[in-house]
Amino acid sequence: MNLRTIDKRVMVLGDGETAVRLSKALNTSGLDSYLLWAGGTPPEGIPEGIAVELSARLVALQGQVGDFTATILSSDQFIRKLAGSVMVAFESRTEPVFDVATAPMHEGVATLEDAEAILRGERQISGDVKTVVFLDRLDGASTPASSERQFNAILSFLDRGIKCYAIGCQMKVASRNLELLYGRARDGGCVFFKNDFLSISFTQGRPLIRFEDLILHEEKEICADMVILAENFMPGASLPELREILGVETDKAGFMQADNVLRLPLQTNRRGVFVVGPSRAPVTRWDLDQEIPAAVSQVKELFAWAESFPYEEVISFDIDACARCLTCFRSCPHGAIHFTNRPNFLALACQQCGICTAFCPNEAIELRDMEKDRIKGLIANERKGSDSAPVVVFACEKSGARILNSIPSEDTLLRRIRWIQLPCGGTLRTQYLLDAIGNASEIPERVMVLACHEDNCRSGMGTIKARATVERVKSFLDSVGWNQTKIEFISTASNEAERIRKLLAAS
Amino acid sequence: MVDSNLQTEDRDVLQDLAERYGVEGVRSCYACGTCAAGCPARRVNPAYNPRKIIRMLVLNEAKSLLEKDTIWLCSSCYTCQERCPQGIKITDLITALRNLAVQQGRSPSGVGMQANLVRSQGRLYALDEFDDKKRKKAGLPSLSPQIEEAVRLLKEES
Amino acid sequence: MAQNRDSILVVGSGVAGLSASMSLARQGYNCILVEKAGSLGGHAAGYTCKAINGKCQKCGACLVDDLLARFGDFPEIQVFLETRIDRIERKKKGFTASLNGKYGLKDINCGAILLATGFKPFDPNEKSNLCFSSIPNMITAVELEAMLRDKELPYRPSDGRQPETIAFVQCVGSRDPKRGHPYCSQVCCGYALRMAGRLRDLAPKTKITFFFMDIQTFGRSFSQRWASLQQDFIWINEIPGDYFVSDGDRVGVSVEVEDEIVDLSFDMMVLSVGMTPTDDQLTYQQMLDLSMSSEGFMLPDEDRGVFVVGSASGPMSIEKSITDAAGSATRVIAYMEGAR
Amino acid sequence: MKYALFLGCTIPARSRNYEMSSRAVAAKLGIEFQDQMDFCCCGFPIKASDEHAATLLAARNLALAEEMNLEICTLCSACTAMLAEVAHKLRYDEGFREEINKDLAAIGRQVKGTARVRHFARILLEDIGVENIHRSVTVDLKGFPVAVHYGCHYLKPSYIYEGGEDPEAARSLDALIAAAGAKSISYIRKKFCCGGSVLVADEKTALGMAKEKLDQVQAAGGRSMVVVCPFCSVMYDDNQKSIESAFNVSYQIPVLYLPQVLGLAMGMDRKTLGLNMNVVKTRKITEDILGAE
Repeated sequence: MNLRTIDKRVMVLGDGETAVRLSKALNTSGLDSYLLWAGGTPPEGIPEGIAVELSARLVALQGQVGDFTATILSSDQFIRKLAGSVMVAFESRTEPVFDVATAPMHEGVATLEDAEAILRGERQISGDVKTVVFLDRLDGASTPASSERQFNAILSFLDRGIKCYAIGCQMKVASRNLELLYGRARDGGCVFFKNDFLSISFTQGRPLIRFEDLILHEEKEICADMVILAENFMPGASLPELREILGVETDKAGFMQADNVLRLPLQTNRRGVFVVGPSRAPVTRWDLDQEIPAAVSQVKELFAWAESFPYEEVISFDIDACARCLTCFRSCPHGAIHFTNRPNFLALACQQCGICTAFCPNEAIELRDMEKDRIKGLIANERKGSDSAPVVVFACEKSGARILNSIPSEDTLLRRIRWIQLPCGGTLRTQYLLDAIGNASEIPERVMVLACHEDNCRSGMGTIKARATVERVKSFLDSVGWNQTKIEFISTASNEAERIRKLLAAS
Repeated sequence: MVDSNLQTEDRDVLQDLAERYGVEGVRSCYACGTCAAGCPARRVNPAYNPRKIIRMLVLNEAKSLLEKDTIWLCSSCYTCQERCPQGIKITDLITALRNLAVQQGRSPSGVGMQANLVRSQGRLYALDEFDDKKRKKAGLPSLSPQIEEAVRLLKEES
Repeated sequence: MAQNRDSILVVGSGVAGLSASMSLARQGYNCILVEKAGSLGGHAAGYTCKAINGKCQKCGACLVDDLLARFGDFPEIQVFLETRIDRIERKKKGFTASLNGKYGLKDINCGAILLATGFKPFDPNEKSNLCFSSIPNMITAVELEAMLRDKELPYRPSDGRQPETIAFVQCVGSRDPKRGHPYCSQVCCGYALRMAGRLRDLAPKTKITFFFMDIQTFGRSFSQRWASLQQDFIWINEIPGDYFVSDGDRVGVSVEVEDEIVDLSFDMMVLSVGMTPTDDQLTYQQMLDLSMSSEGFMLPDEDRGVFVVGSASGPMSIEKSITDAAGSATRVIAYMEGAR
Repeated sequence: MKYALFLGCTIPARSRNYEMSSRAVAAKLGIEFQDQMDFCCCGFPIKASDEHAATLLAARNLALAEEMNLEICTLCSACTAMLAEVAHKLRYDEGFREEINKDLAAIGRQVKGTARVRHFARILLEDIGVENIHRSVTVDLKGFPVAVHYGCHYLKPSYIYEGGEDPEAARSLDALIAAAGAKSISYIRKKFCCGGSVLVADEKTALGMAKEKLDQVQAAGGRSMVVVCPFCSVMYDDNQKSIESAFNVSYQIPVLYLPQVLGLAMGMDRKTLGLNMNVVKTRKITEDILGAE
C-alpha cells in the first residue's frame, strides 16, 4: 500500500476554555497542535510544546486535509502556517433575552454573565441582596445549555442564603444530570414559575415583577434586589467572517455546523475542518466533555484515511473543454476545487458527489465510474421481449439505492425496474433523463429519481439540484407535448423501504 | 416594606412538617398535574386541589392554606401519593397539615367531636346495652362498652 | 500494525457500538463486536424516517443504515452475532471473556472492554396507572415507530382502523425519581414531535394532542419551529391521572385543563416512553464490579479498562451516541497505549 | 387457622351484617376467630386531629395481638391501613418503636414490632385460596353482574402492605367474586374513592364522590356493588337515598359486603348473612339467585 505523507499538525482556533482543552487533548493523544488565540494575552494552563499565536486571526485557508496552508494575521503581521487539519473552537457569545436589558440598564438588572462574575468574586454586588429573580426566555425556546448555567448560578446564590425565584416558559433539562441539578435547585428553596408573560417595573429603586402563577391562577409579584436575565447562546463574533474564509456551511442561527446529520459528530462540509463545542451549537458541560475526545478520534481517523488514500484521481477533467467559467469552483459543496487559472481537483477533499460534473456547462468534468457513456450504456442496456422494464430509476446511493439493494433478487418487483445508482442525487444530468426516455429499447412508463430528503443530502445541495433537473426536464417535455412517460422526483431515506416499494409497485 | 406577596410567613412550615411529621420533599414538586388529575375529591369539588396545596406550601403560603379549610376535603384515598413521580407523600402531608390546623383550633366540628369520643371512651361508638342486645339477637358476642386503658393511654399522652 | 496489540471487546452493536468499533478500527485497533441479537444496528434499526413533506427532520434514524453500509469494510472487526457473554475474568493484563452463542462457546482475550449495551425502552406496565395492558389502543412510541416504518400509517391494534384523533403522553418513565428514573430521556420530545409531524403529513386530518410538562429542545431550529408547532397540534401542559377504556375501544383520560377536571378520549394514545437501563446492566455491573451513576446507569471504570459508551451510560440521542462513541475511542486508545 | 378478629368501632355498632356474614363464611371455611374484648379504636378517627394519639391507639392494639400471639384479621379497611401502617413502622423503625414503647409503658404494655395485620378478604385469598372457596360453592350465582369496589385503604398506601397487590391493578376481590360464581364487571372509575372520609367535613362533596361511582356502575350495567369496608357501605348503601334525592338521580343498586356474596354462594340464608340489614333492598338479588324463599 502506498502511504501518503501528510501533515498531521492540527491548528486550533479559539478564544477560551474549549480551545485550550482541545489543544491539550490533541497533544496528549500524540498529535501536534498549535493554537491561534484571538486574545492578546496567552491563555492559562497551556502546557509547553503547544505553540500559541497571540492576537491571531485566520484570513485564508487553502489546500486540503493533510496539506492546508493558512494565512494568518498575527499581531499585525501576516504569517503562513501549514496544518493537516483545522479545528474551530471558539466560545459562544451570549445575549440577554429581554428588551429590558437593552433599555437604560437598571442597576437592579444583571445578565447571567454578570451574576456569574459576581459569584466568582470578580464583581461586587451593590447593596444588600436578599432576593433575586432569574428570568428565562418566555417563548419556550431556551436550551439545556442555558438551563445548566442558570441552575448552577441559582445553587450558588442559595448557598449564600439568598432567596431565589426563577421564571421561565419551558424548563429544559435534556442533558446528563440536568434534571438532578434542577431538583437540587428546587429542593434548595428556589421557587420556579412557568409563564409566558410577565411585567417588570421599578419601585423605590427595586425591580418589581408581576405575573400569574399558573398553578394557583393567582396574580403574584416579587420585589427583588436583583433580576438576572438569562442569556441566549449566539455564535461567536468571529464566526460569520470565518465561515466565509473557510467556506463552511452554518445552521440557521449561524453556528458553524450545518444542521445535517451526515456531518456528525463534528465535521463540516470541508473535509479536515472540524468544529467543536460552542462554535458548533449551544452545548452543556457534558456535551463538551464528549466532544473534545471525539474531536481527537475524528481527526486521527481522518489522517489514517488520508494516509492510505490511493493516488489515483477520481475526477477526470478535459482542459480543452473547460471554459474557465468557475461554475465548478462555485458549485463544489466540499471546497474540493481550487481555482488558479484552471480548476484543480483536490483528491482528498473531494467527496465524489459529482455535482460539479452535472453543473459544468461544457461537460468537461467526469466522475470515475459515472462517465456519461457508461451511464448511457446502463440506461440503454437492452433487454429482450417481456423482460423490458417499464420503470427506470435513478437512485442515490445513500437512500434510494440502499432500499433497492435490499430487495431480494428473486422479488418480481425487480423485473419491472431497471435502476442506476448515483453517488449523489446531484450527479443527475438532464441528458440522463432524456436518454432514459429516448434511448431505451422501449419507452418506459415511468422514470423515477430517488434522492435523499431535502436537508439530508451529504453534499448539502444534491437533492435540490436533482429536483431542479427533474423539473426542468418535465417542463421541457411538457412544452414539446411528450406525455408517454411519467417523470417523478421522490425524496426518501434508507429506512423507507415500505414506502418506496409501494410507489414502485403502483406503476 | 413587604417584599412580595409570596412571603407571608415568619416560620418555615415546610421545615416544621419535615421535622415533626417526616413529610419531606415537598419542594421537589414540578407541577406535572398527575395528582390533581386523578383526585376524586377535586373532580367533585374544585375548591380542593392537591397540586395547589403543595404549591401554596412551596410559595410559603401555609397560613392562608390553613385558613381556607380546603385541606379537610381530602378523602385520604392516597391516589395522589401513590402516583406522584417525585414520591411526595401528599396524603401524609395533608394529615400533617390537619394536625397543625387542629392545634390552631381550625377544624370542622365533626373532627373534634370524633376525637373527643375516642379520647373519652376508647372507641368511636360506645356499645351500650341497647347495642349489646341487638348483637346478642344476631348471635354476636358482647363487647366492652368502652376501653378504659385506651382512655388512660391518651390522657397520659396529652 | 494492529496485530501486536490486544483486541478491544465491544459489547452491543447499536449506534454506539458500531460507531465505537469503527472508530477504533480506523485508528488501527482490532475489535471483537458481540451482539446478542441476530443482526446489527440495535434499536435505531427499527425506527422510521420522520421526514415531513420531503424535508429531513434530523432524527438521525437513517444514520444507522449509513453506519451499517460502511461497516462492511473493516477486517479489523470480528463480529459475533446471537452471542452473549457468560463471564469476564480480569487477567494480569486485560480480560478474558467467555462468549456463548451462535458460534458455540469461545474464550477471547481483550485489552479493554467497551460496554455499548444500550437502553431498554421504559415498560409502561411498570407505571400501572396507565393500565397499559388493558387498554387496547394505547401503544408505545416504539410501536408507533415500527408501524410507521413498516406500514407507513398508524393503525389501531383493536380494529386496524386509522385513528383520527391521537394523543401523545410525554415523559412516560422519564423524570420519574420514584421509579428510579430521575432524568429527562432527552429523545422523547424529539421523536414524538417528529412522528406527529409525519402522521399529519401522511394523514392531514389527524388531530393530535400532546400531554406534556416541558417540551425539551429537539434539533437546532427548535426556536424557529416552536411557534408553528403550537398551531399544528393541541398542547395540554398537564399529565393525566387516570387512563381507561372509553366508548368501547377509545382511550380515555382524566386530566386537569383550565382549572377543571375533564375526561377526554382519543382513537389512539401513544406513550412517549423514556430510556431505562437494560436488563443486562446488573449482570455487567457484577461481572466487572461497576458502580451506578446517580441517574441509575452504569458507570465506567476507565482506569481499569472498562468503558461505557452510548445510552448504556444514560439517555442519549443517536447524534450524541455517535459523538460519545468517538470520544470513548480516544479514551480507550489512551488506556491501551498506557497499558502497553 | 386462627386470627385475632379486629372489629373496630363501626362494625359492631352499625354493620352487624358485615360481622355476621364474615363470621359465618369464616366458620364455613375453617377460619377460627379469637375475639379480643379489649381492642380499642384503631386510631383512624383521631388521626386527622392528632396523629400521635392515633398511632398510640394502633400500637396498643398491636401490643394486644402480640400478647395473643395471633395475626390480626380486620374487616374495616380504615382499621386495616391504620394498624398496618403503624405495624410497618414498628417493624422497621427502631427509634420509632422505642418512642412508642415509652408511651405504652404508662399502661404497662409494650410492642415488639412483630404484629401482622391483614384484611379478611386478603386472608381468604391468600390463606384459603380461590380453589377452596370455589369448592365450597353450592349455589350457582349464574354470573350475576357485580361491581367490585376496592376502596382505598384496603390497598393503599401500598408501601405498608408488604407483598400486597398493586392498587392500580388490583385483582383480589375480582378473583374472590369470580370464585363465588358471580361476574365482576368492568367500569370506569373503578379505583375511585367512596368519599367516606370527607363526610365529616363536607357532605355535599362526599356524596358527590359516591355519586360519581354509582353513575358509572349503573352505566356499566352493574346490578349490585360489593364492598369490604363499612365506610364504603355507608356511602353507597346508607347514603344512596340521600344521593338520589340530592342529585335527582335514581339507582337502587344494592350494596353487599363481600362475605355476604360468598355466603350466598355457599348456600347460607338471608338471615345468617344479615341481608335484611342492608339499606337498599337485597331481596330482588336473592330472589334472582335463589328463587323466592
